[in-house]
Amino acid sequence: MAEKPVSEYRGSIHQQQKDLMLDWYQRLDHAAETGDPPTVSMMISGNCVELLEGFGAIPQYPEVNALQLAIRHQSLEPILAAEEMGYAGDNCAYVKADIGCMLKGITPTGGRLPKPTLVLCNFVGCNTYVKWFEHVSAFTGAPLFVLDVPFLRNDTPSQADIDYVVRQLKEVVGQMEELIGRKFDYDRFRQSVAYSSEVEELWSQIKHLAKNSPSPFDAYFDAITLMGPLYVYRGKREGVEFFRAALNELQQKVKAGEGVYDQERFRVVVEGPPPYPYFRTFRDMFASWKAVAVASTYSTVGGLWEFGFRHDAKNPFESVAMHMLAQNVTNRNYLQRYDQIRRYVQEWNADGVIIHFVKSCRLFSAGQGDMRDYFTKQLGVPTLYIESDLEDPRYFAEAQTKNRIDAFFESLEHAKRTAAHAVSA
Amino acid sequence: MKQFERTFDSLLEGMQDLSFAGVWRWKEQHPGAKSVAFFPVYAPVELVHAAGMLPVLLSGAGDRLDIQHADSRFGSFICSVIKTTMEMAMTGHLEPFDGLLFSSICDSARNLCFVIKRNYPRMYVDFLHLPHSTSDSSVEFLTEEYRRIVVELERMSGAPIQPAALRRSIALYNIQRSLVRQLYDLRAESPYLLRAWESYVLIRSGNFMPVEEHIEILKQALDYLPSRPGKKRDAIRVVIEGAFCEQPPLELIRLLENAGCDIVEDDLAIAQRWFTEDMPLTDDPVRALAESYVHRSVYSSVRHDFSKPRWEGLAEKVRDTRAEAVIFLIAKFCEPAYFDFVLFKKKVDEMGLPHLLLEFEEKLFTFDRLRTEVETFVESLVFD
Amino acid sequence: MRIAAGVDVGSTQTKAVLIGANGDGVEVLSRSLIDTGANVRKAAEKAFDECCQAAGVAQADVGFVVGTGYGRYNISFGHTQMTEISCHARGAHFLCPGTRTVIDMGGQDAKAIGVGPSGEVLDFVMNDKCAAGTGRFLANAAEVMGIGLDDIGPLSLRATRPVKIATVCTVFVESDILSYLSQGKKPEDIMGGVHLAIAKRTMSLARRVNIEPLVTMTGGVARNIGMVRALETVLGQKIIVTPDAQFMGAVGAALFSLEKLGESFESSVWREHAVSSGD
Amino acid sequence: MPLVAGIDCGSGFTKALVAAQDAPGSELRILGRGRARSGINVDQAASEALEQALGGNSRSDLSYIAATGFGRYNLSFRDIAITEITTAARGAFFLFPRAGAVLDIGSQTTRAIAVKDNGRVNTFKSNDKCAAGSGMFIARAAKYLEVPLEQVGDLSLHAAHSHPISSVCAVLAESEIINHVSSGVSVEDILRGIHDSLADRAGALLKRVGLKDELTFIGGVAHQQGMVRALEQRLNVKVNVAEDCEYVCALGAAVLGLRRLASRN
Ligand SMILES: Nc1ncnc2c1ncn2[C@@H]1O[C@H](COP(=O)(O)OP(=O)(O)O)[C@@H](O)[C@H]1O
Ligand SMILES: Nc1ncnc2c1ncn2[C@@H]1O[C@H](COP(=O)(O)OP(=O)(O)O)[C@@H](O)[C@H]1O
Ligand code: SF4
Ligand code: SF4
Ligand code: SF4
Repeated sequence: MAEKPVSEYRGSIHQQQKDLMLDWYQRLDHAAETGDPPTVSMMISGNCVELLEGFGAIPQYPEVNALQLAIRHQSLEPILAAEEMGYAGDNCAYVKADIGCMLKGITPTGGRLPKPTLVLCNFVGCNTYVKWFEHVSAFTGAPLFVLDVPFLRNDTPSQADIDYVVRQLKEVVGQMEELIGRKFDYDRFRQSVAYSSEVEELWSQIKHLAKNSPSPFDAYFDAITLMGPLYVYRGKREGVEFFRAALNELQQKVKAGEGVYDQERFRVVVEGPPPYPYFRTFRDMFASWKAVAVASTYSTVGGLWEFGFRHDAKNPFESVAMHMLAQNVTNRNYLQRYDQIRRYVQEWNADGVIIHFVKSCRLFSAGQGDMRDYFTKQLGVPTLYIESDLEDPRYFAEAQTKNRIDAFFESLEHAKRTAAHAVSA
Repeated sequence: MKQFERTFDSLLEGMQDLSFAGVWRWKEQHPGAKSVAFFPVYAPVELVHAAGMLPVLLSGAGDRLDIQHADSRFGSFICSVIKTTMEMAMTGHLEPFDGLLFSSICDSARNLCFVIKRNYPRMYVDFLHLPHSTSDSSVEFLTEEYRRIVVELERMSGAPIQPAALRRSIALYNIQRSLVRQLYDLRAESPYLLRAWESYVLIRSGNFMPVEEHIEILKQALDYLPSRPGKKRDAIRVVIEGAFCEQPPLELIRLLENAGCDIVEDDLAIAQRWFTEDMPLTDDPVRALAESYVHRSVYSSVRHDFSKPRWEGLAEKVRDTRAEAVIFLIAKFCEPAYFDFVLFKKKVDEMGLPHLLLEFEEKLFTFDRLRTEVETFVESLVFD
Repeated sequence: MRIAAGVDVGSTQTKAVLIGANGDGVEVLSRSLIDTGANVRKAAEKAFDECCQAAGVAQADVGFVVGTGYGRYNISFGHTQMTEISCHARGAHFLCPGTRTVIDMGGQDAKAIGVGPSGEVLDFVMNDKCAAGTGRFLANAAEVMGIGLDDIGPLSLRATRPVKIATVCTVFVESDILSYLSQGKKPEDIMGGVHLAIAKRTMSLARRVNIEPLVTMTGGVARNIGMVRALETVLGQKIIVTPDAQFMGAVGAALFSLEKLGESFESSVWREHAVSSGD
Repeated sequence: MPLVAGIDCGSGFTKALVAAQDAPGSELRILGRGRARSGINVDQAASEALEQALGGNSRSDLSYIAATGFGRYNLSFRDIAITEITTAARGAFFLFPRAGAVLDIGSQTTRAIAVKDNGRVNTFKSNDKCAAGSGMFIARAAKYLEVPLEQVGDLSLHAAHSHPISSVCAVLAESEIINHVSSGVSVEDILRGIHDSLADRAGALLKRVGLKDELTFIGGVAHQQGMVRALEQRLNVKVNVAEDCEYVCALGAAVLGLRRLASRN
């Protein structure tokens, strides 16, 4: 058997991101022991991590824990534990894995996790978030604050929407002052917002590098590696340094004409979260066709920056509100997502779209059939639709998934060959 | 009595009529007037009414429409009300409506809103963000959100909504809600006079006719029912929880009753009992509407009030109606209901109350398995 | 004459086809059909062997073999593999020129394929992780009712009041059928109901691709006239079925083999891919 | 001495059991059992089964007939109809009063029942609409592997390893089984793998209703020793199997029938 094409990018930033994340976990472990620094549970999507900087607090992301668990093939046990308690087979498995860990005393990260000082539900589109954090709060007794972010009904948020979120952000600050017993450091907050905008600029440039052919990195699989620091270190100097190094390294690759594969065959846009329990297997299915993701919607869960948005230190609260309201994929409406993908296909020059339906997540998946319809029928973009889950290993059918991916690339290959044929004839 | 049965049959027919003949008739009688359909759970029908339009509930097609197209838009693991509603759209069943209103109940319903918007670009399709929290800033926000809807409605009707008209609408709906409350009280007191499936039809059918008509019907029913012949039966008193959005087949509600349950409380047709008190008639009725939503509405799995947990709401319901058991009746794939079940169950267990979880879909042709489960449940409570 | 083969190792049945090409054109030389059974590798060998014998061709003279179907990686003698999706599209394009949509119903799955003017796959969908509403569903129903597989289709056509089938589970459909039988429902109405239920299910899947005429049905279930008619009714369109419907995947595979022999296009990706995923 | 009959009108077979109580308050005594293919006519199958169960007694000696099972409402000569879940719990409790949970794996359903310490049902859970994990799954696998159903239990018991089945679908699992066979996995190992995965599924159901250290296993699949072992090992509980496990529901029906009779008199 010949060697499998290797797709994974292993530059020095890979190690750097590992170190950064390890450091974070150690700080959480320390907080579990000593209560310092204070921690706030928050959701990745539309997070307002800059606010925490104003208190010297650090975030905990249950989603990050859940996905770590799944990648390490350890998600089934806590999922089953949660189902024994009454969670349904069809509830979001992220929640089940998280709650299951809590009940079973499993620590997904290896280290301990502190009881959060505040459970801050930044509701941005996902209704499951509200339930999830309500349950966490009910089971741990940690105080809960629901930051209600109006869903984006139109293309841009209204002034009423922005005012509403800003008011609530200030309420959160008030509540944290009480809980943490420290005054909010506005200057530090503003500094953090400034760091964020730098990180965002760098990250956006990185994303645009994928417009090169070959693309220096995979904007789905590799992007996920870079997303950890994006959420945890966005509002920090370390974050700026990390992303500067990442941009540098990838720019070097572009200069040298290096891509993910020695010969890039297909460029695709991927919609939907990955099947973490089969992350490697899934990636290999793309690698065997030398297909690279040049863009993905999942990498914009935390924030959507490649189209220009930056946090703004001059209007820190408003820009945080704006980010939560309009600049992350989950709080944007479905049609805006279609448009985002359409732009990727056109501007990043992709051959097709791959829609990964995950049963856990209705936010992403409800209506993906229509999305598929839009791309195949209205735009004529080849689109593949596959189903599995992002956390629950019971929903991954390897042979079927592979069959579909093979068939999809076979058809793209065929189309390319006929096109080439038509030109030469 | 004959009169009641006759009215009842026509109500049943009206509420199951996918051609919405009643809506067409109303539009004929009111030339130029519009009709706006709203997806469950709650919608500010008062605004629609005050705009001179007919608000109509849009909640799937039950087992009356085969799904042939919608599956291609909404895949696996999505509840059936989403799919049948999509199917209705794709098969021309939404023609009678000039607008559709969705709200922030769950992710599936939200995405449905935008999918329909894409496929029917000429229709007014809007999404209402109902706040997930209960602070004063939520009232502030919701007032603005309602004003946004008001502007849209005014644009459609071509005439402004006068505060006086809105107050009149609110007053009417206050009457309707108070009659519905009376009906529930009657049922909880004497379940043998009014079966749950009957009261369900009486109430739910109000979503498909002008509120003025519905008020008359409710009044007549309340006049007649206390004198209705009927005798107490040996049954357990149960509360039904979880069917706030997608509705179970009528057959299933009857099945529960036939298996020996007196349903003394439920969250079916919850939108028609949304406010715990009459809405005040103030100078700023839009604000009153928003305030009532935030501070004076019932608990529900799709409304979040963190000052009072929903499970306490359920506990109160149980106590108020002296129920002996809770049946969780949950639509398959309804995530809000699934999540709440966990915390509800915890509470109900603490109260030492027996409970049963049943999942349903709009389309059920054979009820054998469900019947067995309900009967077993009843048997476990009555056999010694 | 160049001779090429396609072997379609299905979950239920294994099909092999030999085709030959000379200056005048391409023709199907022979076909064989056997049950896949427990030993996939053997089934493939046997089908190929029978096919060669039927055509009177020595195996060594077959220039190229493409394997397809769910057992394609178990073919010991195949030169490369392709998915059945590409093969069905290709076969239908060849045997039913003008095909724009393929509905393939096999033993354990159902697919719909959008086909381009040169036989390329534009789009496809398949059922998932559940054998509900597949050929097996029909086979089971036939077994429960004690009717031969060949007869269920014609029987279903006589239905006047088809029953409603609630379950889609291939296994549980048995009890639905039994309970209808015990209610005294007529066999044709039950079978009519079964066919209609599957047709609706299949069409709701198929509607995800652009269903454009000509619609060609392939796979073993295409031999069931009742199913073809039921699909036509639900779709409201004529469906083309050729006697070779069940062999369509194998025919497509054989055509790809022939292309390989002629090396008409540069297509190294196949081989590379085949190596990387086979064992 | 009143005679009662419990009749379990199952989808495959109808089972009847006749019992007597010699004196009020005394133990119930089983007089006979009978079994007949259910077929289309419930009354007919029930009469046939009942005839065998009556032994020497006559139908007119019966004071009470309790029907249970899928076809319970179709039995015209019943005094009462009780669900098979209630009767399963009663029957199991009668036989093994210390077991707090009952697992019933029949051809179509898998059910877990938590039983209170008076034999009443506490909670229960059934599998849903999917044949994965039911007796039918095994029956089909046996057919594919060409082993008689009666030997499945033994074969699995003698497996050296457990070869897992990953497919969740009873139908699609067949191709997986075929694959295993063709790659040389022994029939024993495959069967054991099936039993193990069924035990895991059953375990998940059982844990949802509450499982302590003892379990009574009923339904046709309880005939399979291999399944019993799989349950014991994977769930780490004591598993009781009644010798005539398919009569447990009929027994439960008879027990309840007797009680109704007593309360009537
Ligand atoms: N004569 C026939 N009449 C009706 N159906 C048939 C007939 N022969 C085969 N079939 C159906 O075709 C199915 C096999 O189709 P096929 O396309 O060969 O499937 P696969 O490729 O999955 O093995 C069988 O399950 C059976 O239901
Ligand atoms: N003698 C036996 N040996 C092994 N397995 C058996 C035996 N009899 C029945 N079974 C298993 O039990 C299942 C039937 O269980 P049963 O409880 O009789 O079903 P039901 O009551 O639902 O008809 C069969 O599918 C088979 O797997
Ligand atoms: S539903 Fe989706 S977005 Fe929401 S928590 Fe689950 S995976 Fe995340
Ligand atoms: S039934 Fe539940 S999941 Fe479905 S639309 Fe209603 S709230 Fe959403
Ligand atoms: S429902 Fe039936 S056909 Fe579908 S997965 Fe389950 S066993 Fe297989």
